[in-house]
Amino acid sequence: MISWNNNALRDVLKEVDYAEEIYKCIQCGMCAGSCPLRHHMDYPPRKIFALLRTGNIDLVLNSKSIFLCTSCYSCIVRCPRGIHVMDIMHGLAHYAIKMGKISRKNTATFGQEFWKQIYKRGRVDEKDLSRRYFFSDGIVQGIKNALSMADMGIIMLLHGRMKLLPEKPIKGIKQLRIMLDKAEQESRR
Amino acid sequence: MEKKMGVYICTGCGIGDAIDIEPIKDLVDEEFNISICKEHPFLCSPEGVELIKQDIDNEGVNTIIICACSPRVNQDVFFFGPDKIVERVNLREHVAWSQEPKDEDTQMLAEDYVRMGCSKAKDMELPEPFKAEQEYSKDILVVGGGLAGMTAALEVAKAGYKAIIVEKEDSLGGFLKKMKKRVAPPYEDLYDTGLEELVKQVNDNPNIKVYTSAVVEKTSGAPGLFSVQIKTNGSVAEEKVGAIIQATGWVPYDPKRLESLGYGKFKDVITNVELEQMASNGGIKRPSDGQSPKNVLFIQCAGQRDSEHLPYCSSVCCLVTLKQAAYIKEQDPEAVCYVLFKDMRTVGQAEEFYKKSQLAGNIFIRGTITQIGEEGGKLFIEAEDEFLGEKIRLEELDLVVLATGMVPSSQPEETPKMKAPEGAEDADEEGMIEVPPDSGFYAKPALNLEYRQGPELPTLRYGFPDSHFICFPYETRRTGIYTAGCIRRPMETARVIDDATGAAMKAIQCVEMTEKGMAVHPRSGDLSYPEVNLQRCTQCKRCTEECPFGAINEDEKANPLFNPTRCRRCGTCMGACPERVISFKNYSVVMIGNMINVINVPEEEEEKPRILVFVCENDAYPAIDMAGIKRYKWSPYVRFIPLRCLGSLNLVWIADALSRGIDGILLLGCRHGDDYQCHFIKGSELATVRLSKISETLERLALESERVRFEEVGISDYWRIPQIIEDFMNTIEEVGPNPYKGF
Amino acid sequence: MKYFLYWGCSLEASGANYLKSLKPVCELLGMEFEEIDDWNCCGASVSYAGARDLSIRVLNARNLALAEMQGGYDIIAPCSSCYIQLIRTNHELREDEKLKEKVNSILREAGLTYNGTVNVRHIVDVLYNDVGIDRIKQKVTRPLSGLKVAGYVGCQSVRPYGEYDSKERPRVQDEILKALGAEPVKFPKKMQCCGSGIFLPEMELCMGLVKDILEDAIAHEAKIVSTVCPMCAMNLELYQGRINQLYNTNIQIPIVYLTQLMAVAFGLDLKEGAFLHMNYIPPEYVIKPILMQGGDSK
Amino acid sequence: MEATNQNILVVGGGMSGVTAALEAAEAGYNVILVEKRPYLGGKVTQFYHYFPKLCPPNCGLEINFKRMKQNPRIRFFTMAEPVKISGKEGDYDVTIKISPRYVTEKCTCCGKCEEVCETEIDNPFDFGLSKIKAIYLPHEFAFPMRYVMDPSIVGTEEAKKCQQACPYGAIDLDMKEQVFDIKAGAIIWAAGWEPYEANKIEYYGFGEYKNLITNVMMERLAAPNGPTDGKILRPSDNKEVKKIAFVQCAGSRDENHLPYCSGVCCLASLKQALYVREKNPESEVTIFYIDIRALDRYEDFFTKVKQDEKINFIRSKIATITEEENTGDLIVEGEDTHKGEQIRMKFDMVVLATGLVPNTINIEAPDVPKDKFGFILRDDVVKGIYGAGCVRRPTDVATSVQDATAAAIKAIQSISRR
Repeated sequence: MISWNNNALRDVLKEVDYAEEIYKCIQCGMCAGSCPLRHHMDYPPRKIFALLRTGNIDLVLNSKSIFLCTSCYSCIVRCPRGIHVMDIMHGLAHYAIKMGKISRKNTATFGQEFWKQIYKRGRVDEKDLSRRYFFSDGIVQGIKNALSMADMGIIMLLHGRMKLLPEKPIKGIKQLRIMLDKAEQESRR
Repeated sequence: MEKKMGVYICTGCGIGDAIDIEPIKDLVDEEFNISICKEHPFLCSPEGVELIKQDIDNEGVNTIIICACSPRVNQDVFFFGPDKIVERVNLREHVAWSQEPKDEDTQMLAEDYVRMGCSKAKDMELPEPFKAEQEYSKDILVVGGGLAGMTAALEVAKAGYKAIIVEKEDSLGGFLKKMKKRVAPPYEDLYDTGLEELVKQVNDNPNIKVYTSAVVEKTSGAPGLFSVQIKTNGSVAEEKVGAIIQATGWVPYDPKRLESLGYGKFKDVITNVELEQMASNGGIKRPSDGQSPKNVLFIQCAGQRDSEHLPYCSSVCCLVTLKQAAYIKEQDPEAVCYVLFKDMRTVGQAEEFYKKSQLAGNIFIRGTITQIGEEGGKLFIEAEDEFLGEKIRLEELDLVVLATGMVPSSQPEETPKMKAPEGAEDADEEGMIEVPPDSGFYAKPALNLEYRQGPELPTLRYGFPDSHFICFPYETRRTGIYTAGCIRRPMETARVIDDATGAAMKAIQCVEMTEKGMAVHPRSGDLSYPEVNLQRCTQCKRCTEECPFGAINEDEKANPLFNPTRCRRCGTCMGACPERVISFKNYSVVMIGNMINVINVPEEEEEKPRILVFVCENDAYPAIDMAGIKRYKWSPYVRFIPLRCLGSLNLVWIADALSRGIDGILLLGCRHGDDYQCHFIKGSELATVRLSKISETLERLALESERVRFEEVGISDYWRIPQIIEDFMNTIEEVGPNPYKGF
Repeated sequence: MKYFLYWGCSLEASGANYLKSLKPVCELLGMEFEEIDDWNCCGASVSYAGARDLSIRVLNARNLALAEMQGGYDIIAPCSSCYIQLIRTNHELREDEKLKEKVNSILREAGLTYNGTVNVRHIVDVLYNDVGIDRIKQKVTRPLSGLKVAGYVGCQSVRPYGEYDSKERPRVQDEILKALGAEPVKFPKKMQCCGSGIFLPEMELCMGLVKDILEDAIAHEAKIVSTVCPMCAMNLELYQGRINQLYNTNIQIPIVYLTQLMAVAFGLDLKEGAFLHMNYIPPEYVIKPILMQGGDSK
Repeated sequence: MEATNQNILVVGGGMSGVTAALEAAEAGYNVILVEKRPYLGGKVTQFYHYFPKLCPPNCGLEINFKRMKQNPRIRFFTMAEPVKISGKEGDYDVTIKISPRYVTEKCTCCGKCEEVCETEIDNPFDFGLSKIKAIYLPHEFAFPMRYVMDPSIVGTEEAKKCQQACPYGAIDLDMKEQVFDIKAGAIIWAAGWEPYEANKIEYYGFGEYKNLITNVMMERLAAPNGPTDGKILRPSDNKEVKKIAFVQCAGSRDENHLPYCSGVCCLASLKQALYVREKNPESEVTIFYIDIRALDRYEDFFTKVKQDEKINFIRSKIATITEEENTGDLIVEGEDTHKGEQIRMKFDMVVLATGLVPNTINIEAPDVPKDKFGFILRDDVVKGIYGAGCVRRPTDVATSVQDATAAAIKAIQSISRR
């Protein structure tokens, strides 16, 4: 039995970009039908929206579906109501991380590390990114992770597809950070 | 009129290749004494037509028998003025294109068709339009002064005719008076009802007369000649009108029957009608404490789409709920509306309004309610949510609105009863049975027609006096009386306006045609009408009972009283009459009988059976034409006789034909039953009923019942024609030749 | 024909063979490139974990503003992820005046402003519409006759802003392949996502996607897969061994960039022009026999 | 043609146009009707049956044509369309263009020309599902009953051969396009609708898969005068269809295509489901839908169809359709939103329930209010030009006829106001 919680959605509407569009959803199922990882989701996107409307936010934030978006844009392109399904899923994942509800740790970590790279340098250093991603659980696990992927790394290296020199920050990194900080503040308005 | 007949035979389109013309010319002369008989290789060409015109001018020919293509084509080409009789003999589709050329049987077939055509032309008279002695009225009575009624009256008036509105309440407006706003195309917003402006327009229009607090007490007469008694404020006024529009609207479904949804049990469970009234009278408040509601639940299909209540969809309730949710948001932008629905039915451009309502933050839940209750002064419900696939519970509801449906004002609260016919199985202890909806005695009083078949319009299921026809939505079973608006079917206001406008069109068209003595749909323009020889009438009442349009009244001695302006000219009365006293100038029992009589019936030894096929000219006849166009082949032993409607089939023709030695009789008519296709409603059904009584005749003649058969043929069933004929031919072959041959 | 080439972060690393082959090919076709000075990352497809939408728009708006300031040529983004982030931002800033105002107020912190005058193009778009099939054909000296190629499009190069091609049934890449003399095969998974940015963290799930794509290509007789995105290329190529382990399959098909095939067809050196040696699964085994037919195997 | 502004011009000779013309003419007004096709009756001539009665459209058309044949107040032109309208209520000048038919009124429909003609063209009446001779009778019930020559053979030997074969001199190969002006006091625009182009819904692959058809094509498959003589066989191999799916809202209720609901597709699919069940008794039908929109008493029809256990309803907007190459079967995928499960089902044939696009006023003409989708609005401000039928809203036949009847009195008012 799902009980309605009328006010719980307020924060979501503030914290998740495009969240107001969930009201437009007619529950047709096109989003899930078009989603590459639909078979691995606990709730299809449209059901995420239906749950949001009930105000049962925790059910949604604990769902793994919100972390399984490959950003293929199919749902956005096809949604008959023009809902930014993908962006809402992204926004929910962002909000879940913020609320400490991380149902897919790897993806959350990888994404956060990715963003940190940008914030740090303005660009992403793939090598550094994977190192940080592998070692996000500490050194022991990191070595395990890295070893499990070592074959890949070696292949890449051998084929000249790994940049050896570390990426330097862009010249305007300071201003970029100011801008990103400001953007984040603005987002919360 | 002194007839001068001329027969013209076309030899084009393969006719000349299929048959010999000379023997036909001979028989025309010898058997019918028609001296003018000409052939032309291309009769529909200007030269061919000129040939005929010359005979008209020089020889005084006024009755023209065209032996060529189907009468369905070239009507304009072979039209020689309203004072000429034209009879068409179909030698193309029914002979040349469907039979073996130059075959003896084909020749006999063609000759019989020419004989039948000549005989028919001989018996036909030019119809003279009916003109009543009384003066015709072209005014239109509109019963009901709501949106539909006012619109109809205004449209009538704007077209230059006078309209009279009879409204039972003390002011115009109907349900519009209760409404706050209207939802309408282009569905971008809510719109004012426009009531005041509409009422003003009606009141200001010199062509419209309004009776309020008034009811129609009695309507007598017929189109063009109606006399209406209007009871108003204690007095009775009388108006003469030409046609009537019934726009008496709808009533809300009785919410007391919705106790399972909490109505009557919880104060804050109200109907959409009650909410609408609250909204237009100062604001929406919780009945229990007068507070403005914060959380409102709308329950869609409150009774609709439910076999226990209203099995149909009320079509407007989805839109109404969206509208009312907008009222609530307008009153309190923080309020939340929930809509529990089965299917959202915002068709057409109204989908936009649904989207708009979603965007306003209203929450739509697909599902079914399982429980409703009260807790701490607030309502709660439990439901199966089909989107979530789970049970849900909504609490803290201030107001629950039941989106109830529309019931036509014609639907009686309780089904009326009538005396059961003898032997009726479903009769109750008092010998009564329920009146069926398609009876004139079913609907609630509104028109009080002085009609033998009942005071009100027959209805379809659920009491809607709507048309049964898809192509002819204004068709009713009482000529000159049209319905408009929600009495026909539940519809939104925009459609009501369109519908009433269309009804206005039909009404003025009816008065115009009636004045000219013409029939209205479906034999539009027909000038013939039934005439009765009362001296020979036995008062058997069959004609008055069977007329599908209630056109015939009865006097106290049960003599039929014909109302030609109510008549649709189907000839059902003619078919019903055992005394053969009803006839049209150009269509009669004798005329068809004589056509049967001229068919050459060969001796038994010749082994050439003869089958007579009575064909509905509206559907089966075109189907046979199409079969010909497709060059399908069928037996040369059949002879088609088109009838206006199988309802005009008189059993005497069957008896006559059989006693002449004709081996079998086939009837091709429209589908009957629930989805009947007969343009005259009951024609094909009546034909089958009559056929069931033919056994007596057959017994008397000691003939097999297989010799007579009815087949349903739709217009698109042309591909079945050869098979139907072949099957019947096989049956007749099994039964053997008619022993009456040669008598 | 002067453009900004915005190659992004991957094309210097995992997608290096893309950039390396693209440059000589485009040069041969008469295109001139300039780099956007001090460009930053587009945010790709996983930044949402750390940032809101506005931050990502700002990231891209900075690049657009820099390009506008630097001459305003059309920006070519060979990486589909870069492409979609840039074109999306551009699209939204052009459509939504309020957003533009907001973003500009942030850009102003760095003395920048963006007026919406720059166009963002995918390399495929430019090759097809600016260069044109005829010109490409003219440059072909070693037609890839009989080479059955699965032209894999994936997602972000056409969805949802790829107005140069159909969003659901794209054909432009195949047209270019045809111009090279190759035979593009029809395979329904042409548009199925490879897992994109979350491949690494969701490897087990995404390997299934890649397996489906590659099996589909192979079932439709493709001998090689061509891509126009470094992410697609890596996901399709690098994990074939693991997929075979996991699913007990035997998939092995070379994955190349469209530009590599162009380099081959244009007669450039297989190593120094097409950089085929940088691919993990050697495409030479498939390509060389084709070239031998034409009497050329340099 | 008398130049009088007492005429009502009706544009479109489908159900709405024919009705509007008849209603006005029978009330005593002169009507000129122009129809783009070579025959009257419009789209419904191609339909097998109407819902909910499952009766043939020709039945009503026959009555209407009969009314027309004997009514001297109506003049009609086929292969004709307006190209320009100017003026105002009560006084319009309209330029009409008539395309050459190459067959004159002398045609008796004897069929000799067709016998000698060898060239075949895609049969427009069957939406290209069949071929027809390049000189042809559009269909058995065509009114006027007259042949028409496809312009593609004009100027060829083939055309001359046809001409020589005609015993009645009815073929005129020198026929030219005619343009002339008429006057009218009011105009009824009843140009009907076109099916939404299914190939625009790219994720379904219409045009690519043979066994993926549209609902209008389904009407032809079911019609006895259709390409399969009324048998429901699938196009790829003429196999009897046993497992069939209907995909509702194929383009409708979709902001990427037609944001509005097309109003009739649910009912059309319910009807077509019955076609299949009746003609192929072993068949199984699945209807994929979002909401079933069977308004008012049409609910009874829905109830009736639901009773057939072999007709399944699955709530899902189908996301993709792919073809199984060796069999031509189609695989549909989507989410069953009732059960919350991903579905993947195989069918012999799939029908896209495509929507209605209005043939709105698209020529130089005085301004007429329209909504944002191009549907013509009827308000009391702009008078003189009135939309009727599906140019006003996507709707069923009965409502179109009602609406056309209403348009007729509006037009009459425009004339009598003068």
